[in-house]
Amino acid sequence: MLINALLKRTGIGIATLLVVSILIFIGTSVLPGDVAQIILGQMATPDSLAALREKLGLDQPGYIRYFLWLGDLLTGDLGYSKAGAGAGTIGTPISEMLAPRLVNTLRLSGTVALIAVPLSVSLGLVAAMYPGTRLDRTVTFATLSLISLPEFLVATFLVLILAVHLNWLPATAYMSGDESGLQLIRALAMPTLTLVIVASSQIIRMTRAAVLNVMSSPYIEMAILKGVPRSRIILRHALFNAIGPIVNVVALNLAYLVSGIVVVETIFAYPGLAKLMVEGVQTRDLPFVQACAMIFCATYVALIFIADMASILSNPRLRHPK
Amino acid sequence: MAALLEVDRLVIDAQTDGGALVPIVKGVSFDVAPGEVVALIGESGSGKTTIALSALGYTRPGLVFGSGEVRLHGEDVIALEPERKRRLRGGRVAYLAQSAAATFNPALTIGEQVTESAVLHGILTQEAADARAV
Amino acid sequence: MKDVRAFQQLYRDGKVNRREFLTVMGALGFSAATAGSLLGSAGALAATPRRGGSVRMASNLHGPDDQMDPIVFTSNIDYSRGRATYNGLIQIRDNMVLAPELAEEWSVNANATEFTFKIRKGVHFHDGSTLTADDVVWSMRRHLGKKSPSVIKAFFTNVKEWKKVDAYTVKAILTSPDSDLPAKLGEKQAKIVKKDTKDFKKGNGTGPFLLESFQPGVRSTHARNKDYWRDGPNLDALEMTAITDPIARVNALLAGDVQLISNIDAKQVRLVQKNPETRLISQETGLYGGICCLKNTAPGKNDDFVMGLRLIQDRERIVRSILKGHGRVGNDHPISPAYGADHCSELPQRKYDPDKAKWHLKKSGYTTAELFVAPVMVGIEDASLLMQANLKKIGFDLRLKKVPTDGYWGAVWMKEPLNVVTWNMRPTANAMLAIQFAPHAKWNDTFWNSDRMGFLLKASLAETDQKKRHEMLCEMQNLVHNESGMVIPYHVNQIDGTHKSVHGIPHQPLGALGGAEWPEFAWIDA
Amino acid sequence: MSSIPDNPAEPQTQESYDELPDAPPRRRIRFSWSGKLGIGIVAFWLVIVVIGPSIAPYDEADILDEALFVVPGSDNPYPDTDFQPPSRIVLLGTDYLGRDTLSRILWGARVSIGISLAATLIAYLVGITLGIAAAVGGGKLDSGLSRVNDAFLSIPSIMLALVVIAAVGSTIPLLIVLTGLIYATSVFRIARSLGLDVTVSDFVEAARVRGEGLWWIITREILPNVAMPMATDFGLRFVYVILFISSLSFLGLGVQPPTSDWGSMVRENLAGLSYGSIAPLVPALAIATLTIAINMVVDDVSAHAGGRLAKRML
Repeated sequence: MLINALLKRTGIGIATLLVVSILIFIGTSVLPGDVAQIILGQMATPDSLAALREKLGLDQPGYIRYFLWLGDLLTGDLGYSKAGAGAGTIGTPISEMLAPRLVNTLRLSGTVALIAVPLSVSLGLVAAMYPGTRLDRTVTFATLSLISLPEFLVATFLVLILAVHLNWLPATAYMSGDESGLQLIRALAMPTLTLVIVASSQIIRMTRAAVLNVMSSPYIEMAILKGVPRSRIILRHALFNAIGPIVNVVALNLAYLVSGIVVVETIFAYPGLAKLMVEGVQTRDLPFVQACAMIFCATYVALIFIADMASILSNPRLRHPK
Repeated sequence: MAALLEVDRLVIDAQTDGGALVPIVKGVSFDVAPGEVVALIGESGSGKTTIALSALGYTRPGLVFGSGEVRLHGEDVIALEPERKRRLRGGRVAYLAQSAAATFNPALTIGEQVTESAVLHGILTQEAADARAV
Repeated sequence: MKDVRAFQQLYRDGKVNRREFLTVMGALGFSAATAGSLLGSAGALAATPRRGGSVRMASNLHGPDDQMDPIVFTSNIDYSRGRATYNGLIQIRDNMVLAPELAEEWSVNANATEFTFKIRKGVHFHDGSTLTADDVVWSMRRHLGKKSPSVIKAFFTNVKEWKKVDAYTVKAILTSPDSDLPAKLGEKQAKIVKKDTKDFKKGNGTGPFLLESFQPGVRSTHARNKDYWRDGPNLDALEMTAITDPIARVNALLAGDVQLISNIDAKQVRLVQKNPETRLISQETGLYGGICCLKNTAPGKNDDFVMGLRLIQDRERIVRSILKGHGRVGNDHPISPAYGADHCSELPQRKYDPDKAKWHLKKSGYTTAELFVAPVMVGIEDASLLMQANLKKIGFDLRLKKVPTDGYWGAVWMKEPLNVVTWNMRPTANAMLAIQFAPHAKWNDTFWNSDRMGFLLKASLAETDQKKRHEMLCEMQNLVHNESGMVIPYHVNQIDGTHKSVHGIPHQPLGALGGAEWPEFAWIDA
Repeated sequence: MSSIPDNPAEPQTQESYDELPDAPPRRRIRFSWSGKLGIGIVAFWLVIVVIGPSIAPYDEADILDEALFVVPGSDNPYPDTDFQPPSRIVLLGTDYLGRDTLSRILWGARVSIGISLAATLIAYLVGITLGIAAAVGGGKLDSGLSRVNDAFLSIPSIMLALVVIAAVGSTIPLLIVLTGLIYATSVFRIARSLGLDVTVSDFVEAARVRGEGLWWIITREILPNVAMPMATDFGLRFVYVILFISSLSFLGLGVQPPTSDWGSMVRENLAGLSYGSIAPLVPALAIATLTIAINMVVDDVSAHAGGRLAKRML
């Protein structure tokens, strides 16, 4: 039973990735101006464009480039970016460019997850345990206010207060790669803080909603009538049923922390993947954008996969469907 | 002989949209002696379950005890403080819902849920309970 | 005299800009010439440079397309990296003075069609090999020919050939006279690389710094070149990155994360000025923001329409409230006073005149138009919004179409009838006018083809009599000012910032941070 | 933040009181004090949407004249007009270009709420139609639609927008459609999972047995039962759209100037934060009030829906 579900979802994941690869390719090829145009910028001339295009191998038809790329991808070769190649003949291996960025991204999102998830799940639980109380209302109000603040406002606020005025932390999470423990913490502090604020609100809201929803079900009433203690009701009876939706929100937030934090990475000049991808789009570095996008989609698929598995395992009824 | 359960002029109110209280159980009184079987009969929604549940000092969300008492062995279960209520429930009084299926938690094994109550109230050890359950 | 000295200090520290300095000197009763020389000596005031230390520089733009191949350098960070890694034949120093670099000396024949360069001996590339004429010829030839991807190949269209005379002498043979060639060789793309270089990311140059690491779109690190062929550099190490968000960039400087930043937004200058830890560098340049009205299509081909747009520009206010004084009113031609003697001061300044504008627009018959805007330079969006508001007052409906910067040069510029444009300062007035207004030139972005203009461009290059030459340049500026499709409301200063401990940033106007000439000369006090 | 898609709710039917005997009869939604406050605020903004421009002291594009700001007795005829503090001339101060913040808020309400509303509606139209179709149709149709939907969901929405806008430029209609479609993917998921729940429910079975037509079942049985939780989701979705558009404006892809939308207003005035100007805070506050208000209402509605389907909402 479990094996089947596992296989089924794996298949689904792969299918999704294939669809994505096609979407990405079409998407990136409708962009006005190609990498040659962007490299030469205002100074481009038809001849120099043609010359550079030839150098960069942009003169092949689209579908050929797609299959070549897909092939390479399957053999684990992400191909070469035009980065730094200029009119030279040697570009940069994309894997080489992505590796450090990926590390940075995982570092940041990992830290955020470690702080945000336990914090917000427990806050959500507390809110759900005492619905309607002042505590609950405070949590709800706070989360709503934070949800409604644009990221860049939160970020800029923190920078002005903590970095420019108090001078406690650096204004930019600039990573030179050789930071020691403390420097690393200082560098990560700001974006982490921002993202914890951004990510938590949703998980809190979700946990609260999910648990509350379970709390209103007959078997919880039964548990009460069986004289089960409140703590046990929440943690054993309610939380287990709520796990499904909660892990899903967590998963989606993690996916977002990997791919969606362009704004934060820009404001803190944090060399992560999301910003790199945007720059990739803006510089029409197609192989590069495609690689990034595939990474993001893979992350998403993987996370959702884990989430689904978790909710299946957490729930006997899904474990053994009627 | 002393009644096991005495329901005395029990009033249970429901809160309306306006927040005003509307009594849905209007001063019910009856006694139940040990070994005696009492049946409440009435159309759906007339408040049978509501009255029954009051024997555990419990009302559904949206309902509140208005006045009157529900005495078990002479002590008012409505007035009990939470911890005592908890001991009472499943300890001395058990509730059997009409649609039993709905009252089982999909996330837990039936076994655990059947034995849970007895174990929690220290009536049986988990092992003994499991043995009894099957 | 004391206050003069004090003022020179202020100028050196970037507290006052060139214009302010000259005005004050004028007020103190100095002649323009004297003031100029005082200005020149101001740079020399700097205490003797201190050796050692390192700085971190944050530029305004970077990305996966960062380059180490000089001929395709397009962004400030490319220029700075190039300056640290490579040398050119000729270097442009403060106030546009040409200085020998890898070319010890150069000479030109009578009619300016043949230049001879003596290459410096004993110069080594970072890989240890010795610089010879072959490297120079190979590097310079990369700018020639239709197939060249060089960004500045238009400068060298009249170069027939680069010839090696002997191991340390090269000749440039021209098809038409060009007295500006040496200045053009000072451009940031005209750097000398090792012959037959394939992988430019290694940055094998002769420059003051070795390229330690280079991650496009992330950072690069540079270490002092111990056997640099001349004294210098002062710093032991450089680190170059970019912070693309203007607010974040300034905050990084204020918080001390970085010691140098380029391209400060006018909205932010006061923060840097009033902060005791930081210093503002506001360098007057020829850099301008303007509007291209294509002359080969409506509405631009209608002269009254263009004139209307020119007269509705509230130039004073743009400089006052949008640029916060860090710029200069434009006169609808690119040759700002930063071009020195080449600037035509005789030409009367065009002023904001809604009534005349209304009259011209009415005469043109247009009541509405659409302008494509991208944030291609400081203040251009704001200036467009101001123009839009002012046009509304005289009953003309200008619609703004905002498009992203990426792809702008390919998809909008020289294609949409009305679009915004910016041009960097060029080493000479002639080069600037030629690149944008020579008849049928590749980047004649208003499609205004004037034979007279073409004639003057050629003639002025051959003209050796300075007075006649100036008259020609003046006439050309007048033509652009009145007949072309260009609207140039303002020139903006190059505004950069440093930590107060950083000194020796050159005052060269051809780009950010002293025309990117800073790496070799910057130094920090303990 | 805004660009997080919805959680894939696993189909899992769950009895509630209705199926139990002695269930308290379904009552009309009872609004708590916060719910009522929420309704009040939302109503207020809707009024502004209608009359905003007509009560605005200035035009949203007006760059105010320097003469207005001359300090009596000062010799400076050209004072700064940007980031001015609130005063009798400009009740909420001026923005980075010297425009009246109040006026721009009043005008902006129309664009911000208008765009978000339109986009959200599109998201729902598309999302629900396809979602229900997938749920009812099942089989190939379902898996096909789901794969494509997953694919779109897995692509970072910012990137999606970046590419499309770079390709066709940014106009308000495009912004609406684009955002609508991006969020349709999330709605699709909710609609589908809800649809699945309902299609297996007894009353649909009954309808089938009664031999009702597919259309009848969808319109009379499924949609009504999906409506309430969808409505509950609507609130947050709406806010995400506002925020999403604001983060687009961060990348320079927002609405066309001088049109003002709240999100972009926060962005374009961010520099003022350093000068202690309230220009970026006012629009942020506007967004916040709307968000909180809408969700206060939402909370009451979902509480009424037994919160049972709230689990599908982020």
